[in-house]
Amino acid sequence: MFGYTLEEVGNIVVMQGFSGLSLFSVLLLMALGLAIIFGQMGVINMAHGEFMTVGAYTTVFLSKLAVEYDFVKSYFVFAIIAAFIVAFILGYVIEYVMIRHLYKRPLDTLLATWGLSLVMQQIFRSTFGAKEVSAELPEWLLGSFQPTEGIDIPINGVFVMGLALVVTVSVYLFMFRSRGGLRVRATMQNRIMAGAVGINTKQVDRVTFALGCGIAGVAGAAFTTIASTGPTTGSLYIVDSFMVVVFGGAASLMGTIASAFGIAQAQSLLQFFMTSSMGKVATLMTIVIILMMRPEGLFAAKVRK
Amino acid sequence: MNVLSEKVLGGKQGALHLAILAVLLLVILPLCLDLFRLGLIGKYVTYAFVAISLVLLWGNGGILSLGQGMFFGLGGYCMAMFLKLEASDPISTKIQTTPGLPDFMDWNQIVELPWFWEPFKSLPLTLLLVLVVPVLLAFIIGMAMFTRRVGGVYFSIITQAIALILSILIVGQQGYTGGVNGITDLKTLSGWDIRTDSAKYCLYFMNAGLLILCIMLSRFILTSKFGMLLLAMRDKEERVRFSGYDVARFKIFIFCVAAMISAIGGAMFTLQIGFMSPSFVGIVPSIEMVIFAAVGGRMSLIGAVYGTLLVNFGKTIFSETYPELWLFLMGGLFIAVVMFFPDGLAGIYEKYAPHCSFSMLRARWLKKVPKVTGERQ
Amino acid sequence: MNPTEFILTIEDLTVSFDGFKAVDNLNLYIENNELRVVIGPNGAGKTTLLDLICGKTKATSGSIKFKNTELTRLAEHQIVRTGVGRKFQTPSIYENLTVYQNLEVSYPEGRSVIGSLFFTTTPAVKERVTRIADEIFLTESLHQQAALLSHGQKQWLEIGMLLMQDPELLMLDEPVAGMSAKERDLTADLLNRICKNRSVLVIEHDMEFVKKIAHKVTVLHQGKILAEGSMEKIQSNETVIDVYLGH
Amino acid sequence: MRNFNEYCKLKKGLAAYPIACAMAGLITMSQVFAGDFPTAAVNTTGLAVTDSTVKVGILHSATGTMAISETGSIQAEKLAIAQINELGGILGRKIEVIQEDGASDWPTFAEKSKKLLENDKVAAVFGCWTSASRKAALPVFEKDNGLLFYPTFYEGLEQSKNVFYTGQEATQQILAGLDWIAKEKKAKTYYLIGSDYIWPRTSMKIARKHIEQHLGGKVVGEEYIALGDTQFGSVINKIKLKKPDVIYAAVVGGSNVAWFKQLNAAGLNAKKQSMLTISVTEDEVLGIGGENLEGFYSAMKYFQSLKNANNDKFVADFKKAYGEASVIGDVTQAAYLGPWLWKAAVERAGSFDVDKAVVALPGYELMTAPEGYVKVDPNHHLLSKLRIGKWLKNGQAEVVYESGLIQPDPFPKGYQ
Repeated sequence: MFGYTLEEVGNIVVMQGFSGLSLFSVLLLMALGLAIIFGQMGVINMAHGEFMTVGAYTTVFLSKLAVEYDFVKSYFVFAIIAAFIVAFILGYVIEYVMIRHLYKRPLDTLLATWGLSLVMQQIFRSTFGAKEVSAELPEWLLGSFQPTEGIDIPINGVFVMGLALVVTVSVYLFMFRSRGGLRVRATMQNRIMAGAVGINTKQVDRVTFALGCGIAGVAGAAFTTIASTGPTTGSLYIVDSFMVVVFGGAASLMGTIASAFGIAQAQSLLQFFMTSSMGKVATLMTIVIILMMRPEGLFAAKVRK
Repeated sequence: MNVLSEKVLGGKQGALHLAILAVLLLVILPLCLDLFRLGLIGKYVTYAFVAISLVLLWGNGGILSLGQGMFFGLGGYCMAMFLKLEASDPISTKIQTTPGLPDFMDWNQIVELPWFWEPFKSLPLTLLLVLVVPVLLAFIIGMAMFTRRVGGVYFSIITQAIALILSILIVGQQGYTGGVNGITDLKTLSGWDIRTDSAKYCLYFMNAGLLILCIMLSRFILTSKFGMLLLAMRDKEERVRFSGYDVARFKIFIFCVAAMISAIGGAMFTLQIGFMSPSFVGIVPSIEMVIFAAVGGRMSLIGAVYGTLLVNFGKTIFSETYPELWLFLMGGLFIAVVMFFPDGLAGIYEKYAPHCSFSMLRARWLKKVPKVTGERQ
Repeated sequence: MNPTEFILTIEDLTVSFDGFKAVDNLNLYIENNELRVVIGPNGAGKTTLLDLICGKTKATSGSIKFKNTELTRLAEHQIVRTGVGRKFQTPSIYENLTVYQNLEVSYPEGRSVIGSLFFTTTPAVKERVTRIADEIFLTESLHQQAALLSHGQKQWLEIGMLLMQDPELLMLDEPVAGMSAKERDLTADLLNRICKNRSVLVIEHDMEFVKKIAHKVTVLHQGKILAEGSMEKIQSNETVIDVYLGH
Repeated sequence: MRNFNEYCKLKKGLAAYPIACAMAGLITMSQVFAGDFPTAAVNTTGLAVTDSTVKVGILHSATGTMAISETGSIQAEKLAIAQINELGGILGRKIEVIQEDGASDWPTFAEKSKKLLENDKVAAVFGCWTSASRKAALPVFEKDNGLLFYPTFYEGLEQSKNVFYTGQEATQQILAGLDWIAKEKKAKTYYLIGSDYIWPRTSMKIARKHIEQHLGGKVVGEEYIALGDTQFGSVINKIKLKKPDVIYAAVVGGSNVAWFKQLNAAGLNAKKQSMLTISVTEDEVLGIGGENLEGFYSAMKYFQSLKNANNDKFVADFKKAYGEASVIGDVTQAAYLGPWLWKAAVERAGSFDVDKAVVALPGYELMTAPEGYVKVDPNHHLLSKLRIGKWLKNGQAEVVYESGLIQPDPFPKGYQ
């Protein structure tokens, strides 16, 4: 078969399937936060990528500490939590200072948050320097394990997958199984009513936005295992994130998951058979065309206005 | 006939502000500035074309396109392709494996001119394509989106994605496009050396003149019933539709006009700066252009021009003295404008220059900040 | 009977949203110069019915004939051009334009892109605008910004914008909502006046108002027609009372 | 200062670089006085030269995506200029620097070079990093007859009267490296991978020709990744399928980091897979992390770990100026040469005029270069050696091979 033994082909199929999956979990992590902010609140947060970077830098910073007081083995867990907290707080503040004044003007949030992303990038640059930095990874995150000879499963890939799973599940539980989530959904669907039944909608907005940012932070932390961190790292992810959310049908969490999966598989396959950059173009093209035919996205229910 | 002129100039007010702008661009600046600075202004003015197009599209139409850079870029590339072909005549490219080809093609082992380069051997055809290519793209995008009622945020995000696709394509297909480097080292326009000082002056005035014309064209559109409908669509699209108008067509049309205006800017950019690069097609420039319009005032044609000039001048000055601060300033400015002055400079002027005799004085005196009303009465 | 006598003929009309039938196999006939009022409890499908007629929502099955032209296949603006005008539940006018401009924009000429570019306000247009403005009691505030109008005036303005188009079928969704008693009376007169040379389809809750204007009343319930006839007949109809008192 | 150069020439071959450096100290006493070179005589083209000062420009990206790479060059150029000033400047004139920010945006590079040349009338510009920025600025330098010293190793295919290329052009960096790895690893099959722009593509073109025609090897795959892309899963799988003896890589920027991390994570570390890259210097290693690179090879003309007196001094000075943590990559060193070469040019010409300086420089031999002896070729590139560095966990490279002096050949016959 193409001059390769069946076993080789088999191995590749396995590993290819896996790289598809890990891309899927990367996209999912990127998009989840946005799905909440954009999907639920309708805020176009162009600084989403920068919140990821915040998480990444937090991790890097902690790793420096870890090396100093050597707890390299265990620090990564703390790093993720820290990343969440830092990004969460930052998001909370940003919402208070900026976003809340713009809820009625979605297009303007887009522009304002883009300005915000510029500022944040420069802050990163002047605090952490222009050069890309990398987190010191614990041994257990490096290398790969081999079920059989010829198959390597990257451990960091598995890790990111696991994380994506955890985050997704907890987001789901929060949104659909907790009072907090109920408040959020209530507020987003009918602000006035929610207010009338005694929900502090302003507070809900703030927490929801901060939550989205926090998740972005976690994503950022996770990405330090895959790529490095620089002031402009965030801008690499922003468009992809939006594509995933919009493609999935902004309001639906299921949609986000599904579209992340679809896009990931498509891209990793296309990139296997085409050159990498053309693969990316092809993927984006497909998304855009589908979106033109089905603007409301894949999973938007037909509703009676 | 004078009805028409009235429309084009946008009433007494409009005429005055247009005149001030014209004097500023065509007389004062050329007199005050040395050729280098004037060249910079020329470059900014090419961006102003895009800003104007955004006033039509976004300010009045409520359609925020984050892909205007595409059209600017396409216009620029069409022009650049012509100039490149002229620059790479067999003699000056004799060092190559296949002389007569643009250098970057030669580097990518391309031995004959790709078919889509052929038309750019003739100037008239090129000038036509400078307008047609972007408009065609705009038409296709518009058709696909507006007839399916893709609007608001979704339109913005999709146009952004398309801009991204286009830039990856241009970079990826460097054999045909010059890749990241873009199309560089352009020398002459059918024999006329565009790098000489005299040529630079010439192009500057041509550029400024074209800008004024584009403003007039936009004025004409905005003061017509079409303009009123644009506003109406922005506020109550449904109502317009149920007043018997085919909303999609109107949107497609204005999108195409905007694309065309941006493309003119792009072409003029190529002529003045002497090259075109994919860094204009991508997302960042597209959004920056929106800033320019926002700062000047998304509703005001002339405001947008001043906005563009000011922001870019600031950019140049600042990045010369302290580059670090620049991004803070740019970002901060953008946040501030969006949050506190949604109508930009024009809005501020509106607010603080109440009765117009005084405001005329101000305008004449400051050579700045225009007035919006009067453009649409 | 032969549908061509009717200006609007709706037969077996059904629309369902994910299985839920908002309008269920509905038949409705409206005559020339008739003023028909559709009433019914919330969620009966009244607004959906208007949406279906003016093309805002596409029917799942069935037919809507407006003087022998099948509307279900047409786009909204085409339906309007055949002569159907529709007013929305919440007044939808152009807040940033003046009353004058609001009316002028609605003038049924220069509807194509090019047309609108070269459209010039002829004396005829001016005359029409002032006449309509007078009809809808807005002559004084003709050059006021629409945003500054009272709720009732906004309702009138929207009606005026429809009159500018001079439609043969005029559909009004709760035209007197949020109006003072006085304004309601004026509106009643207005409707009685304008249905002289056109048919009017009104959705309304206010029974007093309905009494004043209705030639014939249709009661919708759960997407089906519950009863149809003169106001008196309806008011004495047992089932209708049941539905309204809801037991 | 000229006598200093002559002194070096005398000492050449005696491996007396340390003394030469020590001399640099002495020279400061036997100051050259501006008086010996009246401004009117040394500056006939209206450059920004006074009796006591001369203005030069530094044009790199201090902001934007390229700032990552270009900061090192800025530091090196400033260091060299400071040192020259300590030695009494050029023709008795102190060098004043005007720094401009290219902001990682090619058109800005053109705009700023215009400003430096037309407004500030600088006598020379040290700058540009990416080919794109150089291509954008080049026409300006040719039109205004400016003088540019360009530090980056690049694709070649260019030669301008107004530019001196202090980095290596493609053939210098590629050919010897491939020869070495072919012999060392008995490599037959190669997988070429690079970022998607002109430099990697041209380099790979040359590499492929060399592999197929001169090494009798086989290229089993050629891959280009969009700039900034960080997803390599599929690419790595392709490589695993092809099992090349050697991966030949020219991936840059953020992608670079992701590339190595994911390669390692996929089990393709130096133990299983040998790789020669032409795009990794000590600067990149900071981001990639030594553990991900350990055992892979880089082909460069300079590594921080080079052992010679010049380099020891250079590294010491650099760390003194910019902190112990700072690292020095190939381009940083090349950038450091710029001011010294310009100094030599001016002094040999006895004039700041670009035309005179440009003709004076070719043939000049620089003895004090950290990389060791370099000579300026008539084609404005440098004769230099190629070194293969094997990366260690600590982010430094162990030099395992050093070629002889290689003649620069920007338009290589048989490779186009």
